[in-house]
Amino acid sequence: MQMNGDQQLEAYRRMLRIRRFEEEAMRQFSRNKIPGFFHSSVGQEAAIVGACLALRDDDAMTGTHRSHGHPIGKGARLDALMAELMGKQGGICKGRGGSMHFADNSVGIISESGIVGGGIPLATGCAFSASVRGVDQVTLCFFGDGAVNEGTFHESLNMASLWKLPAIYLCENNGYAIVTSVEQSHAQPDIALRAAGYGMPGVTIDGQDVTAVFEATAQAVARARAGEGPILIVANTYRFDEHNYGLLVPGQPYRSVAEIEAHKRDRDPILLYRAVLLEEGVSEKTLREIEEEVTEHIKKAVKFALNSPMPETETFSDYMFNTPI
Amino acid sequence: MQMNGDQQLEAYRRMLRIRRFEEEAMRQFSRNKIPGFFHSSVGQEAAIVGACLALRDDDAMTGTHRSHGHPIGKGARLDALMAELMGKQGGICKGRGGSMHFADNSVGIISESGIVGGGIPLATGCAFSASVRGVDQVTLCFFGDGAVNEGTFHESLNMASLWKLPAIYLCENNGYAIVTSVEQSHAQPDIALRAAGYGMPGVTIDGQDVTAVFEATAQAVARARAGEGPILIVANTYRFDEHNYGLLVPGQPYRSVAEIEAHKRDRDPILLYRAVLLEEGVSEKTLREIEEEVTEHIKKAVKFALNSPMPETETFSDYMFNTPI
Amino acid sequence: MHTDAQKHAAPHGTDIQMTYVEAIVQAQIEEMDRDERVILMGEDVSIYGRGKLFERFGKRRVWNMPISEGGFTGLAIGAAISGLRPIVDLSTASFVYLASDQIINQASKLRFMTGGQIDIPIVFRCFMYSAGSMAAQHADRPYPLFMNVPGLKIISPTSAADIKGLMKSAIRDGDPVLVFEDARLWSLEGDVPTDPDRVIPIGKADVKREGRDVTLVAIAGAIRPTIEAVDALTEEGVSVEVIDPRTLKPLDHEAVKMSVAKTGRLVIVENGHRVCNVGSEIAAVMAEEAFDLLRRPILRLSAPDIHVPFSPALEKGFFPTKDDIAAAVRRLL
Amino acid sequence: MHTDAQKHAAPHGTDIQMTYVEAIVQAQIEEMDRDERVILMGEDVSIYGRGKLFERFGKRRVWNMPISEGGFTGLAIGAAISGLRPIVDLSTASFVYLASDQIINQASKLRFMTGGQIDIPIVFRCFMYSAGSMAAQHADRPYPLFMNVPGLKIISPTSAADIKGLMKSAIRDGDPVLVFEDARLWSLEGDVPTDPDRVIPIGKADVKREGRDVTLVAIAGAIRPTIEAVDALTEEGVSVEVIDPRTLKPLDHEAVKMSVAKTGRLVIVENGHRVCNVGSEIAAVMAEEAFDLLRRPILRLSAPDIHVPFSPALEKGFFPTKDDIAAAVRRLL
Ligand SMILES: Cc1ncc(C[n+]2csc(CCOP(=O)(O)OP(=O)(O)O)c2C)c(N)n1
Ligand SMILES: Cc1ncc(C[n+]2csc(CCOP(=O)(O)OP(=O)(O)O)c2C)c(N)n1
Ligand SMILES: [Mg+2]
Ligand SMILES: [Mg+2]
Repeated sequence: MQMNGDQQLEAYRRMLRIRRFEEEAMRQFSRNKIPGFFHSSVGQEAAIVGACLALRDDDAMTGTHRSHGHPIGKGARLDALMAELMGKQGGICKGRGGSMHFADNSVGIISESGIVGGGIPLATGCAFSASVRGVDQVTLCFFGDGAVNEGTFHESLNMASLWKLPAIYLCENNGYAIVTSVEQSHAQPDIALRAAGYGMPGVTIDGQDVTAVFEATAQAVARARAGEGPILIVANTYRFDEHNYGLLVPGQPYRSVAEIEAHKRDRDPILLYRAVLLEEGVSEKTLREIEEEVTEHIKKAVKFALNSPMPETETFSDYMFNTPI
Repeated sequence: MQMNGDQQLEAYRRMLRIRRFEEEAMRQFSRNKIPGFFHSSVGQEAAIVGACLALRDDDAMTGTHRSHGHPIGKGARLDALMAELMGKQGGICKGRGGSMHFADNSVGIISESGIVGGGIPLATGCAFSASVRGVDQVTLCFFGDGAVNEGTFHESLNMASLWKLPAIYLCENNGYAIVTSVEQSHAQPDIALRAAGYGMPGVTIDGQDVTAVFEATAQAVARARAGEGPILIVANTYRFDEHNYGLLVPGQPYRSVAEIEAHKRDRDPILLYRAVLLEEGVSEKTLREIEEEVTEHIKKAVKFALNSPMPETETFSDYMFNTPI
Repeated sequence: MHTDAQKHAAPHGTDIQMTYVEAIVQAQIEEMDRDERVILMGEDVSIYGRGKLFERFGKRRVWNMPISEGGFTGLAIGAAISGLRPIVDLSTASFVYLASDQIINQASKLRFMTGGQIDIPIVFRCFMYSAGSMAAQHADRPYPLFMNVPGLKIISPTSAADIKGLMKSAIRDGDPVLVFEDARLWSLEGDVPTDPDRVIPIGKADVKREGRDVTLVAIAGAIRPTIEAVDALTEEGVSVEVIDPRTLKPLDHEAVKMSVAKTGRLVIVENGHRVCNVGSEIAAVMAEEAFDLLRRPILRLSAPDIHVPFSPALEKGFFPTKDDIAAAVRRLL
Repeated sequence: MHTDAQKHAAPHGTDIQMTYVEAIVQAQIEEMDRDERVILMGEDVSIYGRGKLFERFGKRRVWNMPISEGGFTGLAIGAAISGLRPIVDLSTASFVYLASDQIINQASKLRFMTGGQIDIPIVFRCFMYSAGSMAAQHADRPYPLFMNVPGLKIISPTSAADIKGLMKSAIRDGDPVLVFEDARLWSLEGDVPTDPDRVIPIGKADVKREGRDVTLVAIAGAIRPTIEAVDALTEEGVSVEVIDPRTLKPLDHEAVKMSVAKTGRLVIVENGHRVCNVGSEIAAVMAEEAFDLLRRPILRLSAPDIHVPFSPALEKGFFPTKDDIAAAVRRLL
């Protein structure tokens, strides 16, 4: 299962959207236009986009506290996302969710959880629902390496495999949970090996290679859609920014500047893929056009967001209930 | 590591103590002398006693809701246990804990948890404490096959293996959690395979063979005491009685009468071991003496329990606090 | 007692006698008949209600779960967001803590946090033991903990008819509803409407006895000793009004106020532990909003701030008894 | 500001200025110095308090945990039963639900359930965000949930001196103690005794302002707008007495009663959600035990029964403000 030409360009476009969205949002954050915690997905674009592109539009998804990339990867409109970051009424969650909870249901996202590991059972339930209702929807569940140690991971993967649910568990393994490395927190740092305990396949892939991510996920999706059950995909990736914007880590550095620089230089998923596309004969002009288009898109999103009004104080209880008493 | 002659007789004695204790207690239960839930360990004596005998007296332990066998296996006095079942002030927990929470701290039990899976982190913490304090105590952690699916199992085994804690995880796999079989609830019914996900060894043994259980546990204890870390031992066993005394299961039986009868006939750990001892040259007379001694012991325990007073109403708040405010 | 066949045969609009626990099962049968999106999940639920639901709906609608309370609660929430309407059986209320992160951080919050993009129609059932020596790890009555959480509705009805009607409302509701059943009520018999469309709205209290002298609010299982006490008091010539909130969240404070307007005296009885329980909330609201109606202090009876003991000797007087309740009422006269 | 060296050099019996968060760290340093059984565990705690504890005590005393809140809380409880005295850092209070089964079913119950055979000397710390757009999954103030649980002690001090003295008491206590820190107080500066033996007993309220007209009970972070409101009211000639319980469980009801005996008027302010919170409990106890002292209804201010919104525009007026508090006091005059 390989990407066709359109998909390849779309992969490039969406990775770039994530990158530029984050960069612009961090700029807005530093200007105090965005409050709260801010976790950037920069560096992890390929793991996100490769997986999302392997889905159908009507497939479902859950994300994490590092939540900006997921909806963009799935194809969400950027304006409502940027407005959400600013806490505006025009935000995708009407300003109620914010940075860590960037769910766009119109592209199939049922939630992004600020609670680490909290979304894994929800994704499993979404796949369970598809299975019970007899529809062929697949659910893609993102989580980080740190989340693997939560009980929800264990309980969910067992149920998914037991009932052969159409779920793809995609671990964005960026090597760290805040300042704690995988080696310092996982007795078995080879996370894919955990799958065997649930009788399901587990694979490790290069998460900086959008093609590899797409292909592994597409295969998993086909398998899941055919009723053959879930899979655990560990995409090795790297976060280029600090855990959250502005975090100052005292004491001994938990990762070296050299390590970070090497990743930025040699393992930038966007630079890597740009080179691949050129190699495969895509013209520099085509790529430039995409780049400009993305820049435009982001500009518009920021404008929309800045112009969107703040929620009215009287509306503070809106959206609590479907069935108010 | 093999049992010596004394240990062999002690193994027989303790298994028999559990069996006769349970039988007598069920009699008392049916006479309304014992309230609450009652989970019998009959059939699972070898898995308990084999493991306990591999410990030193000052080693620690945690048990489960099926809690009567564990303290007896570790050498606890029966009178205070029987009194506890009856809710008496002379009970090991002063009548506050009862059947599911049969902890005798004097033999190293830090708790038996009525919450399935709840004791696994506690045992891990006990091993953690030994490790931090630099003492060579080992902790044995009992739990059932059903508990394996709780998040606490996952989180605990990871930490234990990560820090090479002196903990032995002993799964009494009796094939069922109430009416749900391992096959119906575990995506990977071979529970020992889960250990690999935590980078620790996992073994499956015949839990009806007290010698096999002792040897596997003794090896694990030596390893743990030497600082080489934890292990997961899955002891395949069988519960002869219903999940809890008096439980009526409607609808289709979840296990057949034939299955139960076959286990009672061919896989009774006490009958099996009696035959082994005779074969190895222990005299019928020696075994008879043990049997009579156990019968006496139980009789005395019942007498003690029946004569022990109920707690005084005014004492209802006793034992809540070490440091009352 | 009627047979199952008779119960089903009964024409709409009539009543039939059944126990509280039969009424819960009946409510689920009717709602599962009505709406195929309603499914049941929990540990060993295939044998629940004497296996009736499993027999009728089979394993695509009735799911035995692994012992993974946190996980399967989250799974059910995900399913609720995605087109199903799960009833999650959490069994003993003491196990609810294992699912509390999912109930609170996800179920109660996600509709709000997504700006209304999703709905979470889900019911969480659990039962509270407060008798029979279940000991502290199986005898929790943790409804007060969930009272403080926005976004949840909580019911704890006390009669067969009420549990049927409110359980049906809970299943039809578009938001998370917690059902706390007092196991002491399971065997209670009562007349129950057979009409499958008779529901009781969430949020409405019921006056279980009318009276003039004192208002007694009884929460959940405390209704049993309360009614006994009221019977005794009536013989003494004391007229007590008994209010059963039925729904704990949101509480029907107006019903209590109306009664206090008449009596000026209020006693609240519950089996929850004393601190920050439903009685605290009712008393606090009355001390603010009905202060001028009150002629005497508000009295609260509850379990003490001590864990539930195993020993029957200690358990016996642990929860408010008929005598405790009668004495409290007399103190206010 | 003093340097660390100066703080340590200060002779016993004197005070020194530090922030609330520095005082917490200082309390832990002193207690970990005093008793080597005291250890600290939690996620990324090596960087907590600017890494001070990790630098001083190293990795055998300061443990970075995997993201396994339920598991490591249970691990700490097991360690507490077996000779250590852990301080468990649960970080944001919204994560406490993941550990609640272990805190409630094990830590709060096991001493009682074993008939006193074991002790569980353990401290659970967490902090509550109620500003800064953390959104609902990071802005819980769940102390009311734990109020209902027997066997737990709960503190939520509001000044640097109080957190130091009470944190030390918590660490020395032989039972489980929960510490709910309001993150809004972290930056607050105050004089703090340097004497490592100065502790503040659990269970004693503090009168933060003396007054005659109205009693204001302020819980946790609500102290800040409360003091602002009182300053404004004082200028208007209204004399307000401010009581800070400091310990939430057990509550010091006597202190409130003494004040109400003087003022006859009571307002309770907190940032917890409205239903079944600490204010409910205090109001209920007063409506029972101080009814005859009360001249006016008891007023409660709190967060509404709605989740905390992300948007700064909505978050701004979400918690009781200075103006809300002043207005409530005026209503009672
Ligand atoms: C239940 C819970 N525990 C702790 C946190 C605090 N926290 C936020 S992100 C994070 C690290 C997560 O690591 P990982 O899963 O690897 O994701 P990454 O941040 O690397 O993308 C932690 C501990 C949380 N949000 N939820
Ligand atoms: C957290 C929790 N969930 C559910 C229960 C109810 N329960 C009691 S025993 C049991 C089955 C346990 O099965 P297993 O671990 O295999 O132990 P066994 O009973 O077979 O010895 C269940 C579900 C419980 N006590 N605690
Ligand atoms: Mg990570
Ligand atoms: Mg079992």
